[in-house]
Amino acid sequence: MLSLIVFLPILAGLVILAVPSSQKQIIRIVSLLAALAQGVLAVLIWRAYDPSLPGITASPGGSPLGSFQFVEKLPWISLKLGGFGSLNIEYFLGVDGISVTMVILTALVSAIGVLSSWTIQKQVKGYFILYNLLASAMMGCFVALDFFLFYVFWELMLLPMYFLIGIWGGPNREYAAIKFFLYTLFGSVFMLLVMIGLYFSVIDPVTGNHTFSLVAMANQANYIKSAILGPDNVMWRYVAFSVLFVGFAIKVPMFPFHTWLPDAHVEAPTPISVILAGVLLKLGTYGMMRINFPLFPEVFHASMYVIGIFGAINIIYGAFCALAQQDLKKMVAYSSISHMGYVLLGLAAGNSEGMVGALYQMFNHGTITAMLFLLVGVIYDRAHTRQIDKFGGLSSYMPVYAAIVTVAWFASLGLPGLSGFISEAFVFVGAFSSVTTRYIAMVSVLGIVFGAAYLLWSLQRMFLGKRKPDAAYDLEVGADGHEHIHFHDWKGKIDLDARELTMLVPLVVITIFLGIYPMPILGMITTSVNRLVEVLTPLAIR
Amino acid sequence: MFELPSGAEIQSIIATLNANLGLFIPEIYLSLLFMLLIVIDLVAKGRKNNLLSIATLLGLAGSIFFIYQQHHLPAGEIFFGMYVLDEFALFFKYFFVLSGMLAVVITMADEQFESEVKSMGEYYALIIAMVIGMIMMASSADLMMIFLSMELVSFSAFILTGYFKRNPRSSEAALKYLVYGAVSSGLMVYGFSLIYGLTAQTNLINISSELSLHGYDPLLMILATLLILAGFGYKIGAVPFHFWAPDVYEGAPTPITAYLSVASKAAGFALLMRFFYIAVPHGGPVYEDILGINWVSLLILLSIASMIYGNVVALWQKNVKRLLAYSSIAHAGYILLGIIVMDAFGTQATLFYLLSYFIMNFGAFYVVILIANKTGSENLEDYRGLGKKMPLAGAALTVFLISLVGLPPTIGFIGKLMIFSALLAKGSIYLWLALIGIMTSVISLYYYMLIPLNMYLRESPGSEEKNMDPGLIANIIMAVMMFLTIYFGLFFQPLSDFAKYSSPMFGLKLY
Amino acid sequence: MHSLIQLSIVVLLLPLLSFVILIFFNRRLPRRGDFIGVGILGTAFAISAYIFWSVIVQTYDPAFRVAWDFTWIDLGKVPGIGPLQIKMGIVIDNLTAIMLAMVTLISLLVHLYSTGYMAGDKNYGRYFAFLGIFTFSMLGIVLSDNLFSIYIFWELVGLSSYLLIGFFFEKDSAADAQKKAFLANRVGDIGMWLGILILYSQFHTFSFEQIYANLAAGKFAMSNAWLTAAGLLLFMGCVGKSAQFPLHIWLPDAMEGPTPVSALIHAATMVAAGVYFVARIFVLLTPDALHVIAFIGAFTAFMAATIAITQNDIKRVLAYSTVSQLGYMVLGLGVGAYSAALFHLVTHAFFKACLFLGSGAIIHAMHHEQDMRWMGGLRKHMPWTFATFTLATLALAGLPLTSGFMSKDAILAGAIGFANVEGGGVYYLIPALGFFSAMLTAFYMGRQIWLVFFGESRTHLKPADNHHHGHDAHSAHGAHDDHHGAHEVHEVSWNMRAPLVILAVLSVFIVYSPNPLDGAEGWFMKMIRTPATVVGPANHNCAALPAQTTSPLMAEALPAVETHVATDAHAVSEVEHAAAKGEHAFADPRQAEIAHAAHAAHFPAIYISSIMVVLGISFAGIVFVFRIIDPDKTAEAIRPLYLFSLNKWYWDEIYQATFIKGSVLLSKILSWFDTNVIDGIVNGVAVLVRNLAFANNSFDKYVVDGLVNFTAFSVNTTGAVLRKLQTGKVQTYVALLLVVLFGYFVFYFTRLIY
Amino acid sequence: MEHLIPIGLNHYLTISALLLGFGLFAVMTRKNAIVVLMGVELILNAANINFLAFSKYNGGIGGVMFSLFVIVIAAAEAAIALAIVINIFKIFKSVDISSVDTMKE
Repeated sequence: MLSLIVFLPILAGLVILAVPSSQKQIIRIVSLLAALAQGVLAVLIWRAYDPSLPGITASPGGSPLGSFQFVEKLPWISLKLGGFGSLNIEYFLGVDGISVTMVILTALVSAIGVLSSWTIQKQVKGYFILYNLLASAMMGCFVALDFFLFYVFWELMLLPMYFLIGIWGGPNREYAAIKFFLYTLFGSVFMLLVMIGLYFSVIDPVTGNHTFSLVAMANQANYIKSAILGPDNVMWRYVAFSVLFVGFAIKVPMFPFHTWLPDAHVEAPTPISVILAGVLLKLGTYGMMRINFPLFPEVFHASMYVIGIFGAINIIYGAFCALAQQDLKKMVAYSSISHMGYVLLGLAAGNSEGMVGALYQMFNHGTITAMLFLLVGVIYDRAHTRQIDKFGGLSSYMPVYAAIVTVAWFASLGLPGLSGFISEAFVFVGAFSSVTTRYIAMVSVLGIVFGAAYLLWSLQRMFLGKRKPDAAYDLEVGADGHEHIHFHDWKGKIDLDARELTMLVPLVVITIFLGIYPMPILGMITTSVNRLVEVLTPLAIR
Repeated sequence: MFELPSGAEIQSIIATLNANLGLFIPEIYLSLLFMLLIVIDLVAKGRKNNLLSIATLLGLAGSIFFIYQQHHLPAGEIFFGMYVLDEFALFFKYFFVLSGMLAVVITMADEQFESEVKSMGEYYALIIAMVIGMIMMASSADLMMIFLSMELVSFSAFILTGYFKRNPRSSEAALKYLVYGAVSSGLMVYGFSLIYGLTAQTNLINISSELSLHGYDPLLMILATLLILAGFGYKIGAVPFHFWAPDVYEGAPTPITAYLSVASKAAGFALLMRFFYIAVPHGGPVYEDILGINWVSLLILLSIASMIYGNVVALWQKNVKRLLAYSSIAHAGYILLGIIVMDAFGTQATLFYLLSYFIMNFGAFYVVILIANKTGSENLEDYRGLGKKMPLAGAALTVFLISLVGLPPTIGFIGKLMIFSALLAKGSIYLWLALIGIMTSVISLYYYMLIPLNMYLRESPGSEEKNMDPGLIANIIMAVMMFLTIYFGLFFQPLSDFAKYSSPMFGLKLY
Repeated sequence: MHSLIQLSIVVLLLPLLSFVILIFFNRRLPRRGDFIGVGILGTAFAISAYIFWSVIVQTYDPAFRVAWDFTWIDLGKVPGIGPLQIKMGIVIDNLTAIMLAMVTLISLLVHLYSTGYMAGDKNYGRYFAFLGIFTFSMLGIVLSDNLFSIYIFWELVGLSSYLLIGFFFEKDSAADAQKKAFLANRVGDIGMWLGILILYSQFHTFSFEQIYANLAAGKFAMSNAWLTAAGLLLFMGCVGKSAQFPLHIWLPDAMEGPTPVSALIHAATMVAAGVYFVARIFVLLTPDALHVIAFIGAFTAFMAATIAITQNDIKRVLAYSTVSQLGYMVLGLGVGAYSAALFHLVTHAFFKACLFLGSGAIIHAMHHEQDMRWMGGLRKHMPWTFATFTLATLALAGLPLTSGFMSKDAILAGAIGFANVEGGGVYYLIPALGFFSAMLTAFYMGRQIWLVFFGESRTHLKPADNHHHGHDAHSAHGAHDDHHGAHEVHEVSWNMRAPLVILAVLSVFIVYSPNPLDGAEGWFMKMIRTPATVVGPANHNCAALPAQTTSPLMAEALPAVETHVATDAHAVSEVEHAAAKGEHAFADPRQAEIAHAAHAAHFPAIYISSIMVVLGISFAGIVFVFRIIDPDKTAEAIRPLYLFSLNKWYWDEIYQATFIKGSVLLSKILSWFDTNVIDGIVNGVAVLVRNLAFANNSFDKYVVDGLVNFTAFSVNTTGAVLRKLQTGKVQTYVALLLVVLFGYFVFYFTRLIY
Repeated sequence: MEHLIPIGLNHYLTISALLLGFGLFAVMTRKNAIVVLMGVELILNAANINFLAFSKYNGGIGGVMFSLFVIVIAAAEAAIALAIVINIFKIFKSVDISSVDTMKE
């Protein structure tokens, strides 16, 4: 099941490989079908998932497999190493409450991404092959339970992303692409060292060999005391934790490692921005929840304060930078920096409310930011500019668009009744309840105001008031005597057309529904998160 | 003063030789192939047909059979300790024969030869000669044998480098290669002579036992080690013995560049490992600390210097061949990491890395040649927009390059993984080395990605619509190599097991 | 589930239904579906009227309370806490019932009124949809039984007020105002949110009942300072919503919205929600917190009154009077006159709504002329409006026989009593400010009445330059607006008149109390009793009878004692009632004292306030009617003061200069920092490298652009330096080789020797 | 002739060291490619002298054998070298080894 959902896009990519590149429509449809199939599988998984099973094992002596679901565990590679028993790498997939949420999100966002890729005209074949490769890699990251496998998927994402930004991107795309590549690789290579170090420090209780299994690694009882990352080797454990954290923080992205994000977003084509903000950023925080924290619980417990401070910086700093942007897309990019700050803050809280909030925020940010970038793309397609000052009074002329924008914007600023609010609220509840991050939370609350500030301001400048003299569109009085606008060289519908609606409406519905009744998602994640919190609390406190 | 041997002794000597000849069949076969090729050339009057190349391919392929025969033979020395036969040697025999075949294949693809040279006569013969030399390098256990085989390789390499006689760069490369090679091998021989003076032995195993038995002057020993290292280092092209490499790689015919950068480098490593693992005494109570540490620290310096220098300078290259030359210097540094570890795992990692380097580097050079055939240039600027014109070539080159960077799911990643695992398996003492390796590999990403960047992200200046299809066979070969790069990146068990099987050396007391 | 609960849920959801129908289908419906909005609200009002009837009239019980809740979010078994659920729920008690009726009634009236006022607007349907969602959220605030849901609906009313203020979004002023309103409210909300967090972090629940029970049981682990802080932070929510100082600035600008909206949201209901919320959390406010609240209320009342004097826009005068009246309510809560404050809330809701609708009628008739200077003489043209407007004005000014008189008087009495109990001194400032503002209120309302209704029409005096003042309000009306000077002013139609009448009627004393002088005899103040504090003597200096207060049962037990006292309290005469009120059992002796003193100060309060009101009105008469003092000359005479008041104490300017400019500047700085420092190490370095001599320009510029950070820079420079070693001369190579060998040899040699 | 010191191992070693030095010096400084190659020969011969001296000193035949092979190799090397140098002369019209530096950096 999981293998299928992971490798479906790659299969689609192979099919596309066979299609002649002139048959653009067929190519699109093939990948759309793959994405839809993925979505169906995701729904099946969601229905079949048993929310009562926590996943990782909390206490020493727990089952070495944990209680993951849809587990697929095949021996992949078992090498004889000179001197060192054997190197066992397993093809080990499985989901718990934390990853199943992300699986659903990934399926959703990549399906929508395919739809929004419909307008891509340049080298369609190559585009969709890379796109499908990317989709598979992302999905793989979320379901892999073997560190080696995870790392393979993790690195596999970089190359398609590099090309997708670099070939189909904006004017300054080469710079953005190579910057993204170098940044993220820089983060992940150190992960490689930590991975090896962990491998030599952990023993699989069943086979007695060293193992890459994250489940075994998450159980402190499996560590060799004197090994390089064993309990005795405190310094190296701290180093490893920090290195891993930086690796993931670059993906998040966390201040001060965030500068690749605005460039990447501004240059990337709309669907790629959607994927990037919707799923890729989540991989950073997901990695923290899956690998970074449970493997080094005591280090995490010692550094909650630092993480919280960085989260606060992200929230406030991102909000302020967004406030200053003239480019709408850049503003949205900074806003997602700010929103990922909430995730960091919630994780730093280290208690259930905070972690649930963080995970839920990951999901909601995925859907909401996807919506934001799609909307930016809509206006960019028409006006060929994203300068906020080039617009004004749009809501008179594009009512549907304006309505959806309003929903998305308010969802992004955390309005109650929309999903973003609940996650942010839980993040704050958790962060405030934990003594460590209480004061940090009190500071970060300012983020709510500034978030509202930049969003409302941009909303006013673009949609309210009247047309600005130097606006990117003209007014003309239509047959019915009302004023209409028309964009230069835009033949399509002025307001949203059917394709754009099919992309946006589901997201709007999800946002509203999850804002009113969050249990469909929360119900799945709570058990696992509670267990995670148990694992993270040192035995002394537990 | 030396009394002549008696008849009985001569009898026994001849008997031993006859007995040992059986263990020498592949080399003999290859030598016969060498002469055969010359004869064929004389017969064919250097007409430009593929007869020679096909013959070479088949001949080399045939040799694999004889090498395979040797698996069941017991490891041991022959010719009075001049020469050994063990799994380690067998590994390199396969390695060199295969690289010889690939060199031939690449040569067949390279159209520069039509324009540059009239007759391919001795070209293939020399490739065979190099194969023989390298095989002997990998399996020689005596200083004299080492020297002879090295010179055999070097001389063939000199000629092959200068094979484009009317091409100034080729000739210049040959000259530089010659002078530099001659000097460093001269220094090496001088080092040999010092060791001979210290131990009165030329056989590695005896040298080792002599050294650990009686003492020696550490100063003299380090001098000898340095001089010998000059010789080996020049073969593996590690900093600071690398200076010849960029110029030679740039000037030489591309197939030869690939051949040198993979095969003769590997031969150098084989020699290095055998010499230092066997000749230098380990674990001896007294000398462990003096010599054992010294040469390891020397190698550490070499590897750090190579990794940093190679990657950093490569950032500035505009010529793809030269860029790959610097990258090969950097890779020498990575391979040295595996040797430094000094245990079975390290050896296994080194051998595996050599295998991965074999596939990806030959692949890269092959694509470079195919592109040069069409564009007639190896400059980065001329790679613009090639991604659309030669889709398969572009994709293949990209795969080889990310494999050279060491990104999954390619074989290069596994190679790096095993090297770093070997380092970390030692605990935290070599962690800093691993860190340097990691950092430099990040740097390397940048210049490797310059090539796909030019191929895909930029439009070609002139939109001349000439046929860019490299042809069916070339495509197939590219596809196969690309597939192997990825396949072995995911299922590397067979290669790794083979490397493990080949790690033991005859007379090795290290592990 | 109690039947009342079911009914209240229906009431809650009906407006939402109207929103959903109208937002999607209004263009397909006849008359843009306004009848749906009115009809649904009518139903809602009918049901809540029934609830009111059964709660207040039938079961005449101060302690009446039914609650119901359901699990909204289940966090499972949380480590360290155990099973944790977040519940949503509904509570109905007297206060709720009254608010329910009030909100639905006013909303219904405004719906009805709007059918006339907004007729012909191009977004007519959307307007009613927004009214629907507002009513829904407001009812949500009224009904919810926990802090979390209150916060949710709190923000939702903020949203609907945002949408309605900016209803004429083509007007930049409207767009600015809506943003300002939302942000000011957000500031208040984060305070409220932090307060909620403090309480949650202690008890892991949002429910009022459990929080109070825990507090009463003394389970609050943090220091009392934190508790006070919690109270004040929660109060910040009220500061934002009820436009108290220092967040009052948004309310006057909110008048950019349609006038009925101002009546509904920014006069009657939403702004009062802040007061309602403080009443809900009254029991956890520590005395210190209460003091702060009292002062803020008093100051707001005074400041707004002074500003209202000089405003010329008819709606702005009312807006500031609203702020001032809200100040009264907050003051009342601060001084512990709980029921009085809520009483004033209700009375004010009716007469202020009436005033706004009246002014709306005037503006409508004047074709969106809002400046009082160009009005006048409307008495003859609009008799209905005149009558109702005057009545409501009297109520606002607080003349006897009006509802406003009773409630305001009760608050002021409480203030005096409070000052007495707290030992005078600075505390007398509070009643003093209260009384002075009463006078100012009378004065500016008198001024307004005169300017609008009496004298001769001054429309022709209006200079042309600020002609457009009210013009572009309605794009729809803009068409026939240009020649309004000659246009005949006419009375508004019935659907706008009826609400005025109803509201005016509701401003008469008899509705609330048989005795025009004492609201305390009315059903309202009998039904709404000051609840027992849960933070009382435990941390109050005059700690008496701790045993009583520490038991959580106290809050329940006391009203029980209460009931029989209350039920026969109609008959008993004033004095006995005083006795009854004296032993009106309070958990907290402080509350008891204040209530007692307040009762004692009842008549003095009446006297003083009446005097003040008379003074105010007569002064207005002197100035504007008989022109004994020329207002303009006086304005000139005290110009600084006049300007100070006219410019609203310069609050907007101050905030503009400090916070807004500040944060925009900061954002500019930070984003500069982001592009030039953090990321700009990239570009700056790139330039640097380009200029470095050794870097010949031929190399691929992306080497430079690719430098992601300083390491990359050093990497490249080292590369640039190292590659110089590759001279191309083989002899150099040999030399270098030997240098290296010899160097290491020497190094080793020295190491060997030492 | 007893006043002469008997020639010992060290004398030979000194000679060979000097030869090595001269050889390296020639390789590094001479412009003419031919002379450079002669320098290389010097280096090899220095090694030869060592081998012979040690062989004599230690007794045993290995050193002698080695030096013989070195001589042979040197001859072969000279042949190849001369061929290449002639080619260089054909192309660059000079045998100035320091002028052959078209490829650098």
